[in-house]
Amino acid sequence: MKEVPMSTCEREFILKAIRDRKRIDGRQTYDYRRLKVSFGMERGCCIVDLGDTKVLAQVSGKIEEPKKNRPTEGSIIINLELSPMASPAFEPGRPTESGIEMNRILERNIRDSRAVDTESLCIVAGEKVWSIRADVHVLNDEGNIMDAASIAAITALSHFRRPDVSVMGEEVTVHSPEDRDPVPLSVHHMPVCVTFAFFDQGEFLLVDPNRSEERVMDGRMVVGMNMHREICTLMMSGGMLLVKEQVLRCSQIATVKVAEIIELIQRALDKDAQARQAGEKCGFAESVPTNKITTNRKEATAIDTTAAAQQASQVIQEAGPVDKPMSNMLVQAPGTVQIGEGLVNTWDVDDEDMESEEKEGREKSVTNGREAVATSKPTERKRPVKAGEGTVSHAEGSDSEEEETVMLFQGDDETKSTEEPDSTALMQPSNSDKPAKKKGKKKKAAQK
Amino acid sequence: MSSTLGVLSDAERLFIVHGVQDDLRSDGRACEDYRHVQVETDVVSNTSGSARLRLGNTDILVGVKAEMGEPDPGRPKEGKLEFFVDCSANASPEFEGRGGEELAIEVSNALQRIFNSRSTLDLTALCIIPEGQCWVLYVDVLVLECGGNLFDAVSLAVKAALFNTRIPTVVVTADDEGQQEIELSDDPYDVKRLDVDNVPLIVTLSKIGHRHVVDASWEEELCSLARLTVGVTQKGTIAGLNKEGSGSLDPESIYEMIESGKKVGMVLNSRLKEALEKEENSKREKIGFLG
Amino acid sequence: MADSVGKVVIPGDILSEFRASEKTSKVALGPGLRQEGEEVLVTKGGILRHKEPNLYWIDCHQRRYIPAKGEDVIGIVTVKSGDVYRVDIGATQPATLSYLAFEGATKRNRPNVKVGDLVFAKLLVANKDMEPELVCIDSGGHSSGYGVIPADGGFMVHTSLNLVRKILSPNCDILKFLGKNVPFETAVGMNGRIWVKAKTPKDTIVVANAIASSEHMTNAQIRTMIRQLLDKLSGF
Amino acid sequence: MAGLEIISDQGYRIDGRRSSELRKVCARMGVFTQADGSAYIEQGNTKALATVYGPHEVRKGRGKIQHDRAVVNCQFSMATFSTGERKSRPKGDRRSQEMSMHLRQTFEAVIVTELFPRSQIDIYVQILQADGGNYCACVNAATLAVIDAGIPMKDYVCACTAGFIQDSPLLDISYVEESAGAPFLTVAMMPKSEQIVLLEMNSRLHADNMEKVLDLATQGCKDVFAVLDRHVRDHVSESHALMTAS
Amino acid sequence: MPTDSRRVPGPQDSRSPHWYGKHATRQEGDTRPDGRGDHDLRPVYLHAGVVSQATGSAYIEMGQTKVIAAVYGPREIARREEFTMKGRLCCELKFATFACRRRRQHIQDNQEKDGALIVLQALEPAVCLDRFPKSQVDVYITVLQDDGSALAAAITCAAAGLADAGVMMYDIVAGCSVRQCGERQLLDPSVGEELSQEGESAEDHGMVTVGLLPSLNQVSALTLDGHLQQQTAVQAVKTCIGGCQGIYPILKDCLVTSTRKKIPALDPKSSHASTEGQNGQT
Repeated sequence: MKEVPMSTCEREFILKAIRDRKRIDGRQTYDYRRLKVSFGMERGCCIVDLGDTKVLAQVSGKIEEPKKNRPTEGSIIINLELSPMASPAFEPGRPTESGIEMNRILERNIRDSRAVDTESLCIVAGEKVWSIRADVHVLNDEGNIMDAASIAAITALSHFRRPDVSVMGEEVTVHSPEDRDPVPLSVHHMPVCVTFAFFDQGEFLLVDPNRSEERVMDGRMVVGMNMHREICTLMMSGGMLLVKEQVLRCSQIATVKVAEIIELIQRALDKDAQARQAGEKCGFAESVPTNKITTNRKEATAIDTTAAAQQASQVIQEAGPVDKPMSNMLVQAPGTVQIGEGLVNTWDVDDEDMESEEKEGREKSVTNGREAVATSKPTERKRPVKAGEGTVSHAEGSDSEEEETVMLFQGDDETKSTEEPDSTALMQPSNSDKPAKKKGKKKKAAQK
Repeated sequence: MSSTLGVLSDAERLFIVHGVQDDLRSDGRACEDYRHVQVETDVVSNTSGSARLRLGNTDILVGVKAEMGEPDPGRPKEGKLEFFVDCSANASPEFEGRGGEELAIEVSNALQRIFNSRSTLDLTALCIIPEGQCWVLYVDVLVLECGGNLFDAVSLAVKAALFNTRIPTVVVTADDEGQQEIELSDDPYDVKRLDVDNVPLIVTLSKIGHRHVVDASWEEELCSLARLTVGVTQKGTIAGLNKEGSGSLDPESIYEMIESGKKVGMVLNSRLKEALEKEENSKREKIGFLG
Repeated sequence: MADSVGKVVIPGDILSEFRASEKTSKVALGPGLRQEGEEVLVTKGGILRHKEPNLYWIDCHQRRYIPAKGEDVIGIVTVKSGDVYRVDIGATQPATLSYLAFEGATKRNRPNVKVGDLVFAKLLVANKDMEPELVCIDSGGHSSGYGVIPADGGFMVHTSLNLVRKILSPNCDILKFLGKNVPFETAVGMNGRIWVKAKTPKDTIVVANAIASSEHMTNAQIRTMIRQLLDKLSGF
Repeated sequence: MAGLEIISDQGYRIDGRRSSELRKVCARMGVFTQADGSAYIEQGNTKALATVYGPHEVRKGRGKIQHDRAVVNCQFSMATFSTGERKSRPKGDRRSQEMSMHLRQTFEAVIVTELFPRSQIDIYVQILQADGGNYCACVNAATLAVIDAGIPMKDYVCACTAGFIQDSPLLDISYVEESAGAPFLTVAMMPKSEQIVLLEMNSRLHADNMEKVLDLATQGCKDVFAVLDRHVRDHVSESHALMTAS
Repeated sequence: MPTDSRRVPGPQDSRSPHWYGKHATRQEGDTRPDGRGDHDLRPVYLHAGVVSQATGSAYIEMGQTKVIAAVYGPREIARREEFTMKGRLCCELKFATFACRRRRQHIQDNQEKDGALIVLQALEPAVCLDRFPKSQVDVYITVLQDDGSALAAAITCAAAGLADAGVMMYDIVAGCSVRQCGERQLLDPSVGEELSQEGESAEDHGMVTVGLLPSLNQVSALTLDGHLQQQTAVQAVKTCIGGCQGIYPILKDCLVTSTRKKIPALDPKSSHASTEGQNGQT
């Protein structure tokens, strides 16, 4: 089943936009889409959402006989499944060439760079070792599967706990989670891939291409790196010619990106660990934001309206009455019905003016093209449970049904990324149930 | 032989058939002459024995790797011989992917036929511990170019490779509780050689018109409806026989072909033996494909 | 039955009594409803709509286009074979477009259509048994807006069929309101494809995203959203 | 492999080379008669054989005909006896499919395919003996084979590996150094314009050393280019002499 | 051992017990274990038209060796290759997994592919391929029990099947094999004689199978395994040809009865011999 063909008109337009340093979804050249990492009930299961690209990784372990030439080492097998569910272009059965290439890059990135220590997987040398298998399934392909898969794989591996094993002479006992809590894998470093898309024979460069940009690009380069600025894998093949300087520039950009992504993964892991210690509910069901219509709602993208700050008050007066909670169906206007709590106002404001580091350095980097997409409900929707002003909850994770996922914040108060050259205006905190905090932020922005 | 290499027009076909009638072939040979044969052994380093052979423009590379394995339960006191033929895509675009598999199976069956009788190769020498461990010789044939008469070239190359095979001597020591330990001698020159005198060579006789020719080029193969492959040992015994092709042969011409096959086979065997001995002790620089 | 007009119905609901209009005792069932013996069954989830005198249909959210005769669609030319172009309109099978179906096209003077071009055309033939057929001329033989869409500067957005119906309906003023502020040219295909072209790529992106995201907005919300965009645009 | 030290303290490697020295490269063009173009190359102990058929009409898979350029089709296979451990399948596994894909992409970027629309160029490479740097030997052999077949190319494409062991960059990694787990970089490049056609890196290399290793690899590609160029010129002048003489 | 995902295989390293049994020592003297002379055939039962679905079919029993063949008449070629004026004959030979003493695999191994090629090349000269251009005749042969010279029985059975299918043929093909151990030639050997090792040490030992077009006296299939002197090889081929001529009348008789059954209008009085049942022994 072939994909919907790409008309020359779309192709020409996207290329022209890129030449003007613009992207059709409003991101900067080095911006990632909204990255969300959430974990399942079981240890070792995680879903990564990179924009609309959704990848599930599941790690499992079994005891096996080691290979003859490496009797004291366990084995790590990584398999990337491109299921036809993700896009009409994927066929069931034998993987296509690009599928094989992605598998090989993933394997090289994690196994050849020895991210996970295989010596520690040995139980009885020569006879019994752990064979860890990470299966990565692509659930929805909106471009850049490589990065999402590499993040999902390494996060799942770090999140996985294998049952504890004790050896007495010949006899090996595997302890159930009740009597001995499971042991994590020893992950030395976390290699993550960053994909660069090239246009016009390497003249223009984009990070994290979405599906339409992927179909238009000349070629791509995948750089796998870890925290300590070590390049774990690098792959540039396909129809275009590069010069040395471009390669070095890409690796510098990758260093910055990888640092942020790994920081986010670490935070998500810690958050999940806290949730499990506190005995709270965890898992995908928990991490689905309950207060959003999941079906018809277009992804909320924030509007950088520093200029509109003066008219904030005037906008509030125009707001209509507050709608009722989710329980019954509400007809807002002829032709539309609202099931659920209704849409969320993401009047969030980027209080950081990120200068994009290109030469021309415009004085106000406006995330252009990011129009007021979100249905800016005129009124601040009060959360039905909490009272209004007083809950300036400092740490996001405080209230229980805080969703599991942690957004890659761009303007986040606590861990504002310091002076890195360009900000990842990745995603505004579209978390709907923090109205109080938002209001506070807007005032701060207003004073600037 | 599948006509993968091209198509022959009727005019060419007639020219070749008439030429054969008066004992003159398109490349000037008589009916029972072989093309120029180049053979060189020990061309691939990490094998126990290897040989490269060029018969006309048919190019074959054979590698023999000796590995340890369990003997066949039916023949506990003997080693094993495994043949694997790989038609590389270099030979022709038809062999890309799984294209060359059918021909490869035909060739490996022909080899299997001439090697499966006991008196061809003394396999008991390959046994280390009866019913326990034995040497398994993996004979891998790589067809690099098909210029006709593939079976002869393959059998010549296999015999040369087996002649060149060096199997490290093995010492079996039984330690105290009867556990048998196998030690490999690490001296590279302390090796066993295989006795290949009784190994047969295949001679393919292609019936063109009323006569038969030896060592047919691919054009001549397209003109012949029936072929007889005769396995001949040095002493002239017939070690295998197989009629191929979609035509039939009358008994008289079969006997005649067996006769001339034996004659040519014995000459071929002795010529190969001389070449291998000469190359063995002349110790000159290996040229391989660079020659 | 009359009470469930305007309510959400799901496939399998049985709609019992009908308010047959005075004049005709017949009831017209539109898309999404199926008659089974005496009962009327719902086949598509959505909102039941009623239009005087006796027309009922289900308004559901759908992205896959079912060709209907006489509708305008935007297609992508995929194959040029002989004298027929195969055009992808997002339906089950690609539509055919003859080279004669252009204004002023003759055997010798063929229209300049290349693979990958966008074509704004009307569906001449569209039923479940035959391959859909497109034409780029109206009954009078003039192109009147149909034909090949030039590929310089415009952008096409794939959306759901509901959005197209919404922006084409009279009581939605998004196009008018946008047009007042940002001059742009647009072609709306019933198969959920909207082609937009403004002066600069920046404006085109803004207009395209505005239209694409206005699916669940009321007119008031649309107006505020557009006003914000314009301020942002001015400060760009 | 701790025991085995890759570089002796005087700076020599196991096979006696210095750190920025290529292995001995010898090549021969026109090895086979039936192929349109063929070449054989030996880089140290790595031996590769390449043949080129085409541009010819597309027989299998009519679907992939391109109306504006030729389709390059590659197949990489390793002889079962080429490595120390016998390989059970010469070409089915994932690594060879990936290698075939890289070869195809490399030569799609280099061969001027616009001149032969709706046709197909087959490049088949066979590794006879593998001792590290298999991909480079394949690319260099295929370049010679394509030149031998007379198919127009933008420039030579030469490939070389460069590693980083005991914090000193090494050129042209052999199998022993490769299996010692050292990081190494494979570069396929057009030597005159220094444009990188393919870049591939394994195991961990710090970003700062990246530049040094990349420069060494570029220099390596230029040296390989010099050797190949000399071979091509000898081959052409020799066959030219034969033609004019006879 | 190719892993078979569809069937539940036995334990991997199971081994059939009979390897460990003592082989029946062959008593000397010229008679063979089953009392035949050296040049006698085993009793042959041949019946055509056993598979109703197939265009033509045949079932043969040579002693305990049972083979069944089905022929699917000229039909269009599955994969559209280039146009061929000559028709195409395709042959597939499969030993049932229980056919031999040692269990065979469910998929075709190399030996069966080799056998299929030999049967194909045995039948091809006899069939008028140019009578059905652009189409293909499929012959599927299954060896139900292998008690020696299964290949020869397969050739005869396939030829009878082709004849029963009404495919135009120049001549019928008969198959026979001979086991040479030492100077004795055992015609139509049983499996014990075929695999007996005691003849191995002798100067001449081997197995010859011949496919013959009896009326045209043309050899369409010839295969020899083992080591034989040239004279003994020629002698062995001659005995084989004699054996094929011996089987020829049985083939003729079987086809006569099956044709008579198919075309009852044939005047019953004129048919002299052969009762309705199987044909007799030689």
